[in-house]
Amino acid sequence: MSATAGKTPTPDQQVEAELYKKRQKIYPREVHGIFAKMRNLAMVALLGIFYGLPWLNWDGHQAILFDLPARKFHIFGLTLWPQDFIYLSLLLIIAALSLFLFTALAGRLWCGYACPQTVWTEIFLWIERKVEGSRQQQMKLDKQPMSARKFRIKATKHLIWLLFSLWTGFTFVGWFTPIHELWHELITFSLGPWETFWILFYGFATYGNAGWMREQVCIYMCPYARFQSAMFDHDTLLVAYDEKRGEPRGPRKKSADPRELGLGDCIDCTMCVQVCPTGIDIRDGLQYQCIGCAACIDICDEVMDKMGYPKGLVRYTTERALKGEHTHVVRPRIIVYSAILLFLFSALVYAVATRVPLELDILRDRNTLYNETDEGLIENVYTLKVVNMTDKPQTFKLSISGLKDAELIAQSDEIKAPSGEVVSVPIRIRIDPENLPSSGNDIELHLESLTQPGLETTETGRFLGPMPEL
Amino acid sequence: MSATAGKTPTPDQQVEAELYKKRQKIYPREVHGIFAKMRNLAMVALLGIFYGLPWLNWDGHQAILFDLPARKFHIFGLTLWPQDFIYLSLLLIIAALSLFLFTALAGRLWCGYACPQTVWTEIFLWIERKVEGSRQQQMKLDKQPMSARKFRIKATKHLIWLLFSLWTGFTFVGWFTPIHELWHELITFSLGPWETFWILFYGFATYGNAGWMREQVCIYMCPYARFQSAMFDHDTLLVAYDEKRGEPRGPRKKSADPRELGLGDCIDCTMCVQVCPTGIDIRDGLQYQCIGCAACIDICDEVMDKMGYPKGLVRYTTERALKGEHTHVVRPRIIVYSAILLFLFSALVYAVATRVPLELDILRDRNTLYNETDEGLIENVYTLKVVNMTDKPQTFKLSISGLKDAELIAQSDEIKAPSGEVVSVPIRIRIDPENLPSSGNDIELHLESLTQPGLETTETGRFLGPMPEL
Amino acid sequence: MQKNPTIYKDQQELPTIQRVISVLWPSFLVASISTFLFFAVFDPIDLGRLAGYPELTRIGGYTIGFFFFWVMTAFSCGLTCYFRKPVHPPTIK
Amino acid sequence: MQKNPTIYKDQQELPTIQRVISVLWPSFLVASISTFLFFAVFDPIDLGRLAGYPELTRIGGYTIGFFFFWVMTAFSCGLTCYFRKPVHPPTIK
Repeated sequence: MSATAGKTPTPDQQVEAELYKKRQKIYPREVHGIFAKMRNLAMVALLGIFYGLPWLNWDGHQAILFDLPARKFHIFGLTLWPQDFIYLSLLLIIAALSLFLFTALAGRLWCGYACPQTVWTEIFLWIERKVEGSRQQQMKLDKQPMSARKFRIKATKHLIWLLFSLWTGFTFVGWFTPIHELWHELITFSLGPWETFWILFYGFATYGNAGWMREQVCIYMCPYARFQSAMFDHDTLLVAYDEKRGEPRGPRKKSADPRELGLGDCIDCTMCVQVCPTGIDIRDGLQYQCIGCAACIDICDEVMDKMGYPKGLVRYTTERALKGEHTHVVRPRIIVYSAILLFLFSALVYAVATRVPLELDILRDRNTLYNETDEGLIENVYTLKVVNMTDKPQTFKLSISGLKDAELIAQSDEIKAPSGEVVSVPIRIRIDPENLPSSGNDIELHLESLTQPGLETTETGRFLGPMPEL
Repeated sequence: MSATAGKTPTPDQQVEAELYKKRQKIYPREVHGIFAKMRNLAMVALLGIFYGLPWLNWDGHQAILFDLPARKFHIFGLTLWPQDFIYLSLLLIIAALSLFLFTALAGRLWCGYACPQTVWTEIFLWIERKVEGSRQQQMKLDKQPMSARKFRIKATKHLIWLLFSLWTGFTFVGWFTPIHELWHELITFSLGPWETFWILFYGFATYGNAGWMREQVCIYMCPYARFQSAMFDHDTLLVAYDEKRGEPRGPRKKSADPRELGLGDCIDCTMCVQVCPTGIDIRDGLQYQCIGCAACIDICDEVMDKMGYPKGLVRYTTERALKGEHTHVVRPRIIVYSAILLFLFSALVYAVATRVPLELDILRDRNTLYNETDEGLIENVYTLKVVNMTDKPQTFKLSISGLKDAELIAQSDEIKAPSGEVVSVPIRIRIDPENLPSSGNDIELHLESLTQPGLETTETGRFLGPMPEL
Repeated sequence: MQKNPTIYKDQQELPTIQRVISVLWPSFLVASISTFLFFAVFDPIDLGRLAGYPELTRIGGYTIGFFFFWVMTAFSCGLTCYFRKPVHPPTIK
Repeated sequence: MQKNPTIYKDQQELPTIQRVISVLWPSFLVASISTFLFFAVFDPIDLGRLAGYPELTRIGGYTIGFFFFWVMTAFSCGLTCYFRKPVHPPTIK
């Protein structure tokens, strides 16, 4: 974000006054147009996913469920256990990096179209408009003293907001605890105290953030907004006012020729300010508060159309393009981000694809190195930890290899492990000392599911014995 | 701290410059006198306690040992377990409140005489003086360019500091883990990694705080210094310069009569500034940085003596006394603090005195209300939790009362509990339904030590049965 | 607005909403991360049993853990604001 | 010193030592309190066993716990400073 020459240098006092001024409520005017349509589409799609997806079932269970009470995550056919922690971490890193890449390419498009704060504020604004009417009607209503009518309208709005928020809270909890059961508990008034708490907590957060805080969340709370400028460069897509074309701004008759009047294309109708959800004037240059939602583009294009001027006085562009240069999409930082992303994503896919939902740990008994049996065999004692990370109970068969005539002694021939549980199995291995090449030898334990063919794993352990006599 | 008329109003610029200035090293001049003696006495006593007490044994174990590895605290004859958490919390609250009371009475006497930061800084300053010489010699040395001699002196100082710090770290860890064992591990080079880490960590903290940070710890880190002004009033003891007597300050011959010269008693020798460990000028009025150490009192008294003037130009006094009024020691806040302290202290003494180092919890089996045996008796199943908080293993005898002919069935007649452990004991109680007055009855379980007579406790549980037939 | 604000005053004049957010919000974020990391290792059921509350549910354990972390981090964020206040001007008059 | 310092600059000009202390010191204090409270309830030996490190000593457990708390609280204190920076003046020029 390099210097764009400001027409009126703002004195420090004004800046400070700006910093400290009491927040004034912003009444964004409703806007129609291509970007508004895209925004609405994104909103409907994202809200649809949020509210709808938890209800979708897959193979007998909730398709996507970060099942906290059961400590396992279902993502369609895949079930992750706490042991799979690394996948989730990887996924979060990929998500963060994608946002970086996206920001370098398209600026704050994320903010304007996909950020939950924007999406929920949009739906709350939509409710507000349905109940209170247009921008003018809302401003008029707020200026009126309290009356029965005003109270009724305000109460209606807040009631709808609250119900919607509670439903949001319910859905949110439904991502983390089976939603069908939750629904059943809700309608039978048997919701657990903790579930109730989190529904209310998240519901209250939604109501507060989308109903009251709104753009203040972006300004004071969003960490992304604060460092995104570091990811901007001259080739980043942003919403900008074409100063060269627009200035000097000023009102005029539709029939008048602006050139004759010495005016630019901006008719100073302030519509771009009225539609802005964060209440800024895009004509002042690129601003920290601009979330790139393009409401000002839509409305300005409409005005330009009416005036018979070409569209695009406010438009998506880049700093380079504004200067009349060519915009480079492929540039070093894009390549670096993409490469890292591609690598991480491949790693994730590979890891998930080759993941064996079975773990075998071999723990040697720490108290003795080895025993000698009455028959002169060398015995080692182990505890095996078998983790069954599949969705079904499994029966496993254990076998041994690596040393000749090794004898495996366990309580039972088969190891039964319930779904998602860790089973401890004490075992003994006995070997004739003649078959031990040295005092420390590798043995291999092989675990194979009898229930689910192909589910198997091999782990190497140490077998200790006396120094071989030469 | 009410307004004391300042002679020269400080311009904002000067205040800001003061705030931002780079810290300059303070070289406090050595001072002798009554308060210096008291300070040295306090220093020797406190360091003696810190370094000596862990080596003291009592009844076969370290007298005071907050034994973290064993999770029990020994305070002479008393042993506290995690279950006794409340005593320690109470003790900490009492300590904090005592500090409040003390501050209201005597201002920052704590800071000047007893605060670990002051005590360790004093000993580090003492070492510095022994190695580098007097204030003048230190300042001269620091101004010199690096030389073999300077390097040798500095290296010696830091080496002594570091050794002393490491010994401090060792002693610190010795308060929390048996110091004799720790010493043995140290001299056999078999210290555990965690113990080594904490010795280094605390040693480094001592070296940094007492060697380098010094008064900055008081200014930036001490939370007490920041709110202590709230506990000050006009009757609080503080170090003050008697402005009325001292001003106008100025140098003069010893033989001269100050009255004739139009001077006060202050000869402006700046000795009070040179001895101050936080580098302030006490003649500027009461200051945030003043830790009430009275070094300036000692030196000024010495100067006054030499000049043949009465002592006390700088002295311990109160704001009220400075104004010529009478100081009230007993005042509402003192009474309130004392009353709360007395109450908490009594509570602690009572709680410790009546403490039975034995706990019995009765947990009912949650799956069934009651069983009926073949003989027609009503049976309830419980799990008892017995916590032996004495230093010795105990054998307990369990008996029952409260209901007629109640039969107690346990695996063994006696319950053996090792020192400091929780033992779970499953028991059954059988009663003839004729002896049950109602469907829910109280029964009393009585636990009595066979090992240590007098160690006993009684707990009440619920015994459930059928509704009695009338 | 006062004309020649000292630094001390300036900090006080951050919008109230920002001052509240700067304490509660970072602590909320860090408490969430802590909860995620902590309970990836420990099962609240096990912890509940150790602490003597065998009937604690997992959701309950997560909630208690989260709020323990949040209270602690918010407290330490609050203290940071306290310790960032410029020290009083050298002389109290 | 600059003549007409903006608030943003002012905060930057706190002594470095105070800025470092204001992040590391309150978090240290709160981490100590957290460690005290947490391990009054849980025995690190039990936790080590749950986490799959049965050979962890108590001192080791306390240390890991303390540093986990300290890193978390220090991180959140650092974020507080970040979120307390005044937002950029409305117009970026």
